[in-house]
Amino acid sequence: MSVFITPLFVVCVLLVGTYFIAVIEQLLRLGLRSIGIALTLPLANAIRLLYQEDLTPRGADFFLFRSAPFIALAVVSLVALVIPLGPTLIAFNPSIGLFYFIVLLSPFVVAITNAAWSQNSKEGLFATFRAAAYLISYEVPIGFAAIGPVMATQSLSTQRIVEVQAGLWFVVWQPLGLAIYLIAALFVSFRHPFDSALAGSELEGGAFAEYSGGRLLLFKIALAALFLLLMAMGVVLFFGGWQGPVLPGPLWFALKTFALSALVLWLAHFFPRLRHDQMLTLSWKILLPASLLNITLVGILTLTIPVGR
Amino acid sequence: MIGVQVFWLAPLLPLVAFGLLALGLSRSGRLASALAVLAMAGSTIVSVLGLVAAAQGMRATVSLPWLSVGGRSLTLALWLDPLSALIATLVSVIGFIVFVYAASYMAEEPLRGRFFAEFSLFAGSMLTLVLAADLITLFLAWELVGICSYLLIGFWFERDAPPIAATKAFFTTRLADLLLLVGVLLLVGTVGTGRIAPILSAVTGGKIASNLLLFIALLLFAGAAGKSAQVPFQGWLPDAMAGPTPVSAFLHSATMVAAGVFLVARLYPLFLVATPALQIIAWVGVLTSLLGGAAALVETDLKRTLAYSTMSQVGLMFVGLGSGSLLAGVLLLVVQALYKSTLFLAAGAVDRAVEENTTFMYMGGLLRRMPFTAFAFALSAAALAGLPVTLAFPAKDAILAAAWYANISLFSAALVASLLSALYSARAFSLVFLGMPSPTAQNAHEPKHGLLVPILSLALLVPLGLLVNAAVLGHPLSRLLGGTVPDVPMVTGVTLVLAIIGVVIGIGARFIWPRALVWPSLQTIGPIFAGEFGFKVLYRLVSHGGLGAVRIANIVDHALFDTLNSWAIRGLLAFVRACAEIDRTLFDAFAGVVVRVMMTVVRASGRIDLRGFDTTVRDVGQGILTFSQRVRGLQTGRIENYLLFVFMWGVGVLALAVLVALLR
Amino acid sequence: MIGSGKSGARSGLSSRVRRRVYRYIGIDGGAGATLLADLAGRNPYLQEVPVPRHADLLLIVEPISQKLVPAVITVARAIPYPVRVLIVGGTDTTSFTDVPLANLDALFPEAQRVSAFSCEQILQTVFDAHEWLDIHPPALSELEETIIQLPTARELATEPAVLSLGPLQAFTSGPLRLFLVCDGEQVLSTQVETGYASRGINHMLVQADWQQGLRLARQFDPLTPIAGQLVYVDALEHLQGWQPSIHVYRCRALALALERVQNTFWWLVRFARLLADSVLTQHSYQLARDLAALCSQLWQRPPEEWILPHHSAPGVRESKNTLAQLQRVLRSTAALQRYVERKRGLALRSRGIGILTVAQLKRSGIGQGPVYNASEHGRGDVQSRLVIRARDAVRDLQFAYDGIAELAAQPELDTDIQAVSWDIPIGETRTEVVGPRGTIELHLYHRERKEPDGPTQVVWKRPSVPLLMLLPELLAGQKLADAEVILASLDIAMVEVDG
Amino acid sequence: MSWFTSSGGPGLLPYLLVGAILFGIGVTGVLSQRNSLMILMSIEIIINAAILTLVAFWRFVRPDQFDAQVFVIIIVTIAAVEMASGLGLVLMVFRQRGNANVDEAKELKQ
Amino acid sequence: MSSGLIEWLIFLSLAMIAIVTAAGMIITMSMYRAGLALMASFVALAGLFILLNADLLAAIQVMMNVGGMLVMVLFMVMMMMDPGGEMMWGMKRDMHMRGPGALSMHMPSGPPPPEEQEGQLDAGAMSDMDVQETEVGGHDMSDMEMGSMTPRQNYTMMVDMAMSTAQLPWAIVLGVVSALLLVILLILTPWPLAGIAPTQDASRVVGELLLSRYMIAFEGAALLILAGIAGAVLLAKRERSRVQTPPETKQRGEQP
Repeated sequence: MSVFITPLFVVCVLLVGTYFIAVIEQLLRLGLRSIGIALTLPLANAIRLLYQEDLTPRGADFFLFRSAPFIALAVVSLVALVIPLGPTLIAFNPSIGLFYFIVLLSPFVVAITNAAWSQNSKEGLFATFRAAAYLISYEVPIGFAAIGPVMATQSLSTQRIVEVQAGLWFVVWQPLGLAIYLIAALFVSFRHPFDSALAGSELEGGAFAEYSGGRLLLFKIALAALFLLLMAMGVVLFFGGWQGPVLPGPLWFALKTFALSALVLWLAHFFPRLRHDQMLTLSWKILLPASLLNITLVGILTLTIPVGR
Repeated sequence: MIGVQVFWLAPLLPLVAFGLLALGLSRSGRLASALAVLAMAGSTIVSVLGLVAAAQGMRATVSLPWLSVGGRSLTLALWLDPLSALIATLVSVIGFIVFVYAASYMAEEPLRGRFFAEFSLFAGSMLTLVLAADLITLFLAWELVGICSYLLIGFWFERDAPPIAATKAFFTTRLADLLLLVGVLLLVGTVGTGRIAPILSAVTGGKIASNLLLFIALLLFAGAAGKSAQVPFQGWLPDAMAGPTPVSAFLHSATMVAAGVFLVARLYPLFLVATPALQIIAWVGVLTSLLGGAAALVETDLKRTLAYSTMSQVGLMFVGLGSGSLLAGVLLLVVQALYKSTLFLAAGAVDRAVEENTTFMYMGGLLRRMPFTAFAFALSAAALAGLPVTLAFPAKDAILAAAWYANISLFSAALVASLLSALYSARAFSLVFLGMPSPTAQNAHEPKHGLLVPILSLALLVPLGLLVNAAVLGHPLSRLLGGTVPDVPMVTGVTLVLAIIGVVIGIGARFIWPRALVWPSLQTIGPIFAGEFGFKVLYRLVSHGGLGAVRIANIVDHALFDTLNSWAIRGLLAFVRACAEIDRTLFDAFAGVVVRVMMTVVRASGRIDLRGFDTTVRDVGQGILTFSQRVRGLQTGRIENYLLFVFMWGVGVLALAVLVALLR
Repeated sequence: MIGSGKSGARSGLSSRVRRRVYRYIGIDGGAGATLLADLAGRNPYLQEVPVPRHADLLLIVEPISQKLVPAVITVARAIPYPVRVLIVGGTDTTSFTDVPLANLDALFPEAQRVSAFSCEQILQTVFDAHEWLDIHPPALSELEETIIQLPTARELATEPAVLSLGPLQAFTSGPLRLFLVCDGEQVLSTQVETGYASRGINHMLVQADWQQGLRLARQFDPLTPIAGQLVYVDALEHLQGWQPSIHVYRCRALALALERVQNTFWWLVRFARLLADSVLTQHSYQLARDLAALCSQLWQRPPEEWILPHHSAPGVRESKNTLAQLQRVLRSTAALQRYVERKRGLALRSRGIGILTVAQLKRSGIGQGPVYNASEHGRGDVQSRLVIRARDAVRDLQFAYDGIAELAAQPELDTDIQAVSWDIPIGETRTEVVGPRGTIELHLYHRERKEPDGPTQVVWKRPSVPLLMLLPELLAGQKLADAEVILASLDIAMVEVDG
Repeated sequence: MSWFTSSGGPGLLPYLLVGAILFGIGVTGVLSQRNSLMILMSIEIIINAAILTLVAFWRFVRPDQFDAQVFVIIIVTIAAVEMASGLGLVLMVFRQRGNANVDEAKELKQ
Repeated sequence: MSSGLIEWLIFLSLAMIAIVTAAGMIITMSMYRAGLALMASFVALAGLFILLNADLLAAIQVMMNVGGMLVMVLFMVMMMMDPGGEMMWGMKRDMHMRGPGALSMHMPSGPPPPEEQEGQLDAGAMSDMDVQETEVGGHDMSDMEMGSMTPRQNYTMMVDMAMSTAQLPWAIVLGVVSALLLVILLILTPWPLAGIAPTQDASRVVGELLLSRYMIAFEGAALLILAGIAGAVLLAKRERSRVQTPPETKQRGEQP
């Protein structure tokens, strides 16, 4: 029975999480003093979007245009399954959970590119190219950054990774990995400094330029959820997942996740939006070598000091 | 004793330095040179410690499993034993001094970061070679040394001469290394392990058939001859002067040419068992020595003269080794390293002094202008000549004595060789430093301290060696390496007399023919020796063989594959055309026949219902015509159609398989 | 954390929940750049969106020229149902008689209207209007095509992409249309199409008597009314041969400096929004708001009333408070300048792009103004333009601070001479005033009297024009994402160009 | 037949059939397509048919030995390389003549 | 409902998807759709792998191919001169996205109809066609309606848009034949079946195999990748695209 309940639970958690992500964003925009507005505004926005008509532009690739947000949502909810919320609270625990997680990131980009392509405009086309280029360029660093904990754990199962960190969180001795992971995560989820495929004003909104109403809302939810999930995976990989002294596991997990996402969003909002070629340079010339270095360091540490096992 | 634990650092430090430089530190030349010098200093200290430890009779081995694929496991192993410790010390000490020299010699070089990277790699690989406890390791280091020599000789690749010289050296040694590789593999294969100690014990234990052993020994010696420029592989050595002076200094003294001698010394028991090989070594050595000495006597270029002198000295070493005395050979190796590097460094200083000119005609009378250099040069030239001031004297003496014991004709030849060495060293000194100064030599002056200090220190090592050896410890080398230095008083006297005579003649000649670069008495035979003794063709072949091979490969590639392709396509076209032809002739004709016959029949039976026949006939004819059209259309010259044919063929094969399966 | 979005959201939580969110897209006919920049930060419930698809409220700032109408209709049709339209018409469009402007009320009869030019009124109208009528935008009429000369596919080896930005620009104040011919992400060539904001002022200034002339001069660039007015007044006084008192001079200079600073701030707000640099946005937005508040209550009478020919100037109001505020603004402006100079993140995006050499500028006849200074003193790239503007702002504020202190010290001597309606004497003059974008020059020729009496010929030398001419060679070879940044860094005012 | 079902589920043969059909489709694509990139993609289909067959054999013939999976991984890698270099080639062709259609590459004929 | 039955259902649906999408890739007109179809086919194959308890391979399949196909698609979109990929650059989508045109067009058979003097439209003219900008954003070539074209134009357009060569029928025949032969062969051959299911954790075993027994192959593959990268870069590298001088800008509202 729990086979059906846990996914449901996961999806609900996902929705709540996205709401909080939106709240954090509003807070960063409006300042801490207007917390009330920040709390209400996302809901108001959502309602507004639901009321709106959703248009399909002339000459759009009808099928792709309509299906794109649903693909995105489906991918996100599939990704969510392997996140261990508690000692037993995990919807789907394959032996290659982490690999599964990272693999499923690319179909999300497919959804974005579909959305961008199908709207039959040049802006959309540029957005398509950019999104695809980003896919290639961040998959490598994020994978390498995630390999660090795997090397320490010698297992790809997310649950196992969390269990190993009972004593010592990996962030303590893999800070570089964490940094790379977080940057790449912003990259993956098209977040602020890296959102030139979605919000570059030269592309008038890029991939979502033609979306309106409910589908736009779906896309926004999917994006926020993806970011949340990446942060959750970051907590799993580096911050010991649901491990914590007094409180129950899921609560710890939620706290860590939200704290991490708030921190990351806050740090990100200090930067202006990067240009696409700067993003690619960052990924290939900085993140990639850094992640290789990280792997080397972690390997040495794992072999010399038996942290991890 | 710390030397035992850390001796493996000796090769490692320069290699690490190389790694760092290669990783991009070589951007700033200053940093690069500092790093390289530091590394060499460190390895000097380490190897001296190791030598001390070895002198106290300690042995050590470190090994590092490399890869264990296919059952057999290869290990990289270093060990510390008297010979390796001695040579390692030699290499690192001379290396250190040469590095210091190079640091100021190359100061203006824009690319000296690269230079020092390669130079450290050179030193590191030589040290690895010396300390190798494993033939595989030794061979790897051997190849590394070859590569480095290539890189360093061709360092000024934008000039004309260096690249050719580098290619020549590379391919000549490569030719020899091929033989060496065969030998090593044979040895390892027969004995079953790469470790040197067990191999030697196996050899001395007579585990290997003697003729196979002889074969192996010859192969190994061929490799050694290649590295240390023995006949017939000596041609690359004089040309290698095209490289920067520190390179020649290092390469002639302690590293490259020493490698061959070292290899023979390292595996000496093996050669001892294979006696004929030993004799061959001796004769090759003496031949080389004579040729080199003679060539040095008529050479008009300072550095080339020194190069030929190296040839002759190394030849003498092989004489020593070949005539059964390990000690004599190694002794001369050590000493020659000391004074030969001094000579080269001094030569470099002289070149700088006379505006980068290396032929004698630009020199002369430098004695007053650069006395310190002259002193250093004189000291080491005397050693080269075999005058008794230096350690060189006992060394040569020992070699000659060994030759005397071995074979009288060998001894006489060696005697001539040593006389020659006395002659050319005196000649070189007098041509450079005595007599009338040439215009370029007018305003020559002492080099800057960065160059002078290393020269002098090395020069001082030369007589120091004698004291250390003879007076203080009394043949520590013999104690270190075991065995005794052969010593015959008569021979000693003869050698001394010959050396003095040679020097006197050499210096006197300068005053008899003050203008002559080559003594008139040698003018006639000069050309014979000046070149490469008729081996020119061989070297041309070898050195240009490299490029030639590539070109040939290209040609073959083009010829073979292009023709193949074109044939294939042409064949396909021909096939298609044939099809077309066939049906154009056969089918059409056939169709025509059929039609005509039918028409006659129809006409004949005009009464019968025309339409049925008519239509059928027209259909048949039409069908055949269209078919022939279709088949003619096959010959389109389009890729996809040919693809179609290919796949048709594949499907045919598949159908065949199905048939087979059905029949079974 | 500077509390933007306060003023709109004062009322309690309950009303907030009841209140609906509006996502508007603003169409700026040329006059409304400042207004829109201000409005975007006022109230979180009224959000600006870059894309019409995401909007549900269309905010049009008059005047809208005929040429802009198709674009307006396109945008209106792109907005998903339900669509609302709000027309902001502060300026008297009636006075522009020469070129027929768009009659928006005919286009959108159901639209709401705000006749004032202030954010408060707009917010009030938007939030209190409970009965919005649904808009049925008219069908697109026949549009004239623009033929672009493209590099052929041969010399590109790929397909050229023609990206058309505008005519509704976020990067210039006022509408401008750009055709960027891109090879991938690289701009190969640019074609500029102007004339979307033309109101024909140049024609009307001729045969306008001096009151109308003053009003038109104020309208000439709505973003810098004082500068326009001042240059015209100087011209008149020069023709008349009057010498205003030193006090008047000082007051005029003060007003001008403050206006310059204000323009810089609002430009900076737009620029920072373009870069999505939220820190810079909030900082500059707060500064702009504070300075605007300060200026509104600085003078005893608003400048356009006393900057008249041969008028005397009023003093400043309660000096202590103003001085303290000005001091604060000055300090945080200095902080802003440091931020702009030091911030690495900003430099990432703005350094080394859009470089203009002094020679280039000289060639196209630019010898002054912030862009020129940036090229002369700095590297001439976008960042140096930012820095130079910030420095100028600090300098101007310092100047204003000293001047106001002095004024406050002196007793005010406001003997108001009533301007008798005289006419423009025969003659010719050329005057110039340093505006926020460079020196504005006015040539007034007046040959013979006629009815209605106005100058024979009026020629404005406008700093934005040569910059616009420079644009194609500046953008060629730039990255697509940089093109807009460069364009914005030039701070071109299209109204000024089109006139 | 025992290789048609295994323990109730689909056995070896169904997978092999799917592989065969995919192979046929791939062949059709390779032969019919006009655009060289489409041809590359059809080749991808063929490769994947082969992979499917390989995995099916692994599962039903030697499930205890994982060599097949290693082969699959290497095949996928090599397919990727092939794709990359193929794209490079096509790009060259495209640069030389304005399009990447095979039926306009007739140099063999002339 | 037994697990075997469920497995059958899943298998059938996945196989259906894989085959149909693979066929669709060949059939469809739009390059992008073709790429997506191939992607879908790969993903379905991954599903089949999971059915065959090869989860690792499934994951690898998705990872390698989704990304790869995306790049592929981009290349196609970039360099398809034929309108199938060019639609973005200003052709009316409905022309081939809706109705019968959605399927790929074939080479028109038979000789081309005679030329008209006026208003003839060959490929060159077509590529000039999208030069004209008409409105903000989307583009429209209303004069390219299928109906409103002379036979000659229609023919040339068919030739330009044709996705398949003239030898399509041969290809289909060959494909079908080869598939049939394979099927027969498969049915005829007796396979040695092992009635056991895999037990170990694939990822671990495969990893160990890759680094022990197949290390040479592994290194070889790595080398191959390196070579591939280098070669691809070398082939695809192109000299900096020169930026030619911008065209004259026409300035309205400019009085002398």
